[in-house]
Amino acid sequence: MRGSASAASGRAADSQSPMSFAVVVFPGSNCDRDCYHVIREVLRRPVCYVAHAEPQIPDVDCVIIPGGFSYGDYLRAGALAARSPVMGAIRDFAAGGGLVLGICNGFQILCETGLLPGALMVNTALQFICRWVHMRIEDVNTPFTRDCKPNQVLRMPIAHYEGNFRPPPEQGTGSAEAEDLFCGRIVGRYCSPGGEVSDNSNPNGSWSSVAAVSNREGNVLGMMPHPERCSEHMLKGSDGLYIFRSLVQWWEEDGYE
Amino acid sequence: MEVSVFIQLKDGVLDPEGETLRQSLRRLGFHEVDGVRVGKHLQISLAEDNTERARRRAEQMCEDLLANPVIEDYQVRMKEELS
Amino acid sequence: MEVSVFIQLKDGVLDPEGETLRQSLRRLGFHEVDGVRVGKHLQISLAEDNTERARRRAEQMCEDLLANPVIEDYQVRMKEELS
Amino acid sequence: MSESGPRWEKVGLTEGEYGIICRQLGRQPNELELGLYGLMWSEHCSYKSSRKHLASLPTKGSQVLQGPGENAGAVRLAADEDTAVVFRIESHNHPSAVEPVQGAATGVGGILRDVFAMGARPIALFNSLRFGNPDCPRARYLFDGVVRGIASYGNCVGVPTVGGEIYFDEAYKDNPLVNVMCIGITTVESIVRGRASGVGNSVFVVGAATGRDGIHGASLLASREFDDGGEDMRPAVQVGDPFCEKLLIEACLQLLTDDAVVGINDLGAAGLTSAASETAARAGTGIEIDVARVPRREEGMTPYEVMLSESQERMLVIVEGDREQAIRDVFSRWELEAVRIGEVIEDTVLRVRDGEQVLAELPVDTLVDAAPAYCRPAEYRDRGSEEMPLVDEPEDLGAVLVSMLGHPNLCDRRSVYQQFDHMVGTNTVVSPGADAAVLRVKGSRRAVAATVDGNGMLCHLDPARGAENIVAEAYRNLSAVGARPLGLSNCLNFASPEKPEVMGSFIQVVEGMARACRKLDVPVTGGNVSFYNETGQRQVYPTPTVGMVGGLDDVRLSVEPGFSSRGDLVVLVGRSLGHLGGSQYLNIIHQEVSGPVAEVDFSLERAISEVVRAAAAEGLLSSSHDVSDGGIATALAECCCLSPGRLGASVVLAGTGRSDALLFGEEGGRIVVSLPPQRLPSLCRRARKFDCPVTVLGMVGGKSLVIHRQMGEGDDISPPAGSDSSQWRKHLQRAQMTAEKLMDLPLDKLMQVREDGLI
Ligand SMILES: Nc1ncnc2c1ncn2[C@@H]1O[C@H](COP(=O)(O)OP(=O)(O)O)[C@@H](O)[C@H]1O
Ligand SMILES: [Mg+2]
Repeated sequence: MRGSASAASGRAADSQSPMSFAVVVFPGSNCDRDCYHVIREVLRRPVCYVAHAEPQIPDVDCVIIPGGFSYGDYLRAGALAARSPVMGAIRDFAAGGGLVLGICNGFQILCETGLLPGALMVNTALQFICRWVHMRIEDVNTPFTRDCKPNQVLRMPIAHYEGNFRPPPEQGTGSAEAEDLFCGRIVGRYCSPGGEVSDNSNPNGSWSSVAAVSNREGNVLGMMPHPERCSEHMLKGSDGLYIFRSLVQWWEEDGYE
Repeated sequence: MEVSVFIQLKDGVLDPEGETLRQSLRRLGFHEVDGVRVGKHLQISLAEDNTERARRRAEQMCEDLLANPVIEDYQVRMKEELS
Repeated sequence: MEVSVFIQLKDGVLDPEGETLRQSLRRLGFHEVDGVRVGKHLQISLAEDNTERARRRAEQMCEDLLANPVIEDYQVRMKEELS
Repeated sequence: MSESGPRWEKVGLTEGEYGIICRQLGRQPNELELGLYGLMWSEHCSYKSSRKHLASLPTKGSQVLQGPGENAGAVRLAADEDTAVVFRIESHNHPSAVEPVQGAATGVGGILRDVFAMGARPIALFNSLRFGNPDCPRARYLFDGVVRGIASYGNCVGVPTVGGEIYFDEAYKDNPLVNVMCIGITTVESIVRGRASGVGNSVFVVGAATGRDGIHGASLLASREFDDGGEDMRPAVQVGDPFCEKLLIEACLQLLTDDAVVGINDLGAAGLTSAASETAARAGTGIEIDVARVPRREEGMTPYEVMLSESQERMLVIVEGDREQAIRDVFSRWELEAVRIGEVIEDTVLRVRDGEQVLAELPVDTLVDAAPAYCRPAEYRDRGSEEMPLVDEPEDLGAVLVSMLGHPNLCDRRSVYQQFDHMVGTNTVVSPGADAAVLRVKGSRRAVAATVDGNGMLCHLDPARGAENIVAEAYRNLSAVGARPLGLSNCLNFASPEKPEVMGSFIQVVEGMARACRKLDVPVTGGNVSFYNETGQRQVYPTPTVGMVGGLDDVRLSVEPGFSSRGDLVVLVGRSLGHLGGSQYLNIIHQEVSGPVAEVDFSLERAISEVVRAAAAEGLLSSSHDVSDGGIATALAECCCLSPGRLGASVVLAGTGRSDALLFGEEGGRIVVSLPPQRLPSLCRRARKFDCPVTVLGMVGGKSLVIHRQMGEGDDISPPAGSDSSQWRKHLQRAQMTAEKLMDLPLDKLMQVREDGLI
């Protein structure tokens, strides 16, 4: 995986400048400013916005696709944004090993683009849900989770109408083998505060309680919980920093190799 | 030319909205309801006179945008086919 | 018996989703798209053999629950009517 | 709107009003002109029944940056900072009764536009809702639809919905009330006014295209009785497009960083007509509009329809003549339309053209200011003499508390506010569930707090005192989180003003509100009146709602209602009197909406607020929660249920009289706080300074809520100065030993019934 993230690491190796970020802005994105704020004011790293219509992305180390209602989430959440010019550039960026983090609507967009497997359907309760949940980290070998301990439970908010994850149909039987077959990696699952995964702690009906998924290579992550909403103590929780700190650490240490 | 596009969840994909409607209908006394599947129906007006070309374009729209092949199937119907 | 129910916004009622889709389709190169209206298509399976009774029940469901008469119209079609 | 009959009736005017119009014009208005008058002189737009009375509300204060009259009011957050808080509350009752989802959604859209029209970025939304009893299917349908509508719009535009209130009562069965408030932030210098200044400047309409939405809609609907509604109103239903609104917000805020913009106004009720004539009136200019240039969504619209349309997501922008390209550039970046439809002119008229042809030309002041202000006949009921109903005191008061906590009027609102994104923007420091929401101001240590409160039942029993209680409650809710109240905006929901008893209660409500605002020093920066909330024989209660905003100097020192530490003392700041008149206890348990309404002790309200605010600012408090609906027993139960660590408490209440009154009495002037025992002396010092009673009630801990009542006179449990914590423990133990246990309720059960109340 490290090898495949070489585009980012290549850049890092020959410059001593700090890890840099871009936040994509689609018409209707609404967590763009929140992500920007965390990168700039909390992580204190350089960050810029990239507009949906840009055919290219600036020379950064990580691209964040923020939450919101891109194009009103009309047709399907993320469907229209997935077809905008900037996504072509992000696809290339990801193919070169660049780090891409999709949060909430960003996750939906990544699925619609095909950068992540599966689809996000409407919550089983047919309601928008905004509340704190717990997510168990299932895979610490990604740049997004390397600061976490195996099975660590993070407390984070969700806020979505379409977070009910479905794997591609051929893998959707729900059995253990099917999970093995799943062509991405399950990085986080909804769980109880104690870390137990069950239907009771699954807020939206997601297959296998999936809350966060990465591609096989691990450089593209989609997650429904919002780390940018819990990266400051004042906001009643700072577990989101595990995600952001993982990224920075990965880049500063492993990224140099 | 008017084209109707139907988009529905693939068989086997859980349909929370359909399931909720089924339950609500039964609760309202429609006990004969066995199942409900919810799909989309898009009516598209095209500046195109040729039926076949219109159909092909609409299919292309489905492939490119309107349907998500992971979970959905689509069908294109020309206006006249719908009685 | 399978019944299809179509629910669409009344004429003149703003359809933001349709309008956004129209613009997006044009941006994707489908310049011939003049307009899009988005509606729902429900497929209902009924434990009922009589076509007329099934139709009447489906209409009743639209009145009672499925359609919002303030802004929506509905149409009921029996399976065989749809080619 | 009847088809036959005199021409004025078709546009909802009276013969007398028609006469005034002819006199002022010196001629008869043509069809279009008459239509414009009908709109501008409707109750909804002209406030003709309420204007005279509203003048008595106090609007002055050193912090006030913008009082009533603009799109929204504004206050300065703190004397030494240039942050301006812009806010407004408005009703969308009638549209929500016709189509709850879209009615509520477009209500949210409208109030947002009012706020960003002032140049402020919207940072929070609130709502105040009233429905019939939720077990009635129609009421449930309206309730679910309204909640869905608020969620669908607010969530999509990315403005968090952080607070509100919901009550259910038969009085609202046919006429639900949907009031929404928006708060925005900007700097003092960046506030923009809705003014069409500068002759020759261009007038743009930006955003969505114009359709037939709302024709004969909001303004006329809300200006007459609402019974034959139904069928013919249907095409009038406005559908909201929150996606378009989001783009409009971003585009307008970006635009306003450019000084080419002279004025901006939303297109709300009465659409172009109202926006054009009001911006001109404020600037003392005129406006000429060419309806042919207005982008349309539908074919065959008449000029009248274009001028009347209430299509959503549109704004009127006035720009310096030579800077039009700048406007177009900004809007095209956001993929929105911006079309020049006219210009500012010297003659103080609204001139409507269709291409070359002039269709209407009316003096602006006759449209905006000249509608008659009525002093409608008013009948005052003498409510002071309202008798206390005779009810038996229930045997099991614990069971009473349980049923109250599970009642839709008092239960947990989580199932509602979980459907609202209340965190987007990452400013929400105190979330829904507390007495007031607190939002940080990025780039400052300060925070904004806000609450909405209303109470129709109290105003039904005694309009003036009811209104006083509402203002006091909002004031207290802000103080409870540690905030200093800065200003309020109100929304007055009433039945038909043509009925003398309705008019009487309206006048008394305004008087009560004015008195409370003076006594508590809270200026009114705006408001909204919604009349004709009645159908057939059923009228809504007189239901004023207030939205009050406040400031905190240090966001980290906000306080929340849930108990937080075992061993903390539970202290009552203020005094219990056991006043049951108009209480939820009588309503829920005894089905009585009756009794005299408690008098507000304004000096006590000020004192408890000062004490709690000062204590919060010093970091003394672990928790703080005001006593309101359901009395002190309910407040204590909420402190337990909202406790992050699920902590119970054991308390002793003292007082004479009936136990039910002691537990469930609803007089104001009380805040329950908790704090570590060693901080009690500091709190007491504060209290003495403001001459405010404080009483130690008990201690936080355990897994249940235990309430005792002190027998006879007993020990005096108000705290002696300088006593240390070990004394307190003994003192409390002694008090409990001699007291009678009224209830011992496991927390799990309380939380469960509270959660199930709305499901
Ligand atoms: N419709 C609503 N939307 C959002 N929050 C709500 C709504 N109704 C109630 N709440 C929240 O639930 C909590 C309890 O409401 P309420 O009992 O009315 O508070 P209070 O009595 O302190 O005024 C408050 O924090 C309030 O903001
Ligand atoms: Mg309160």
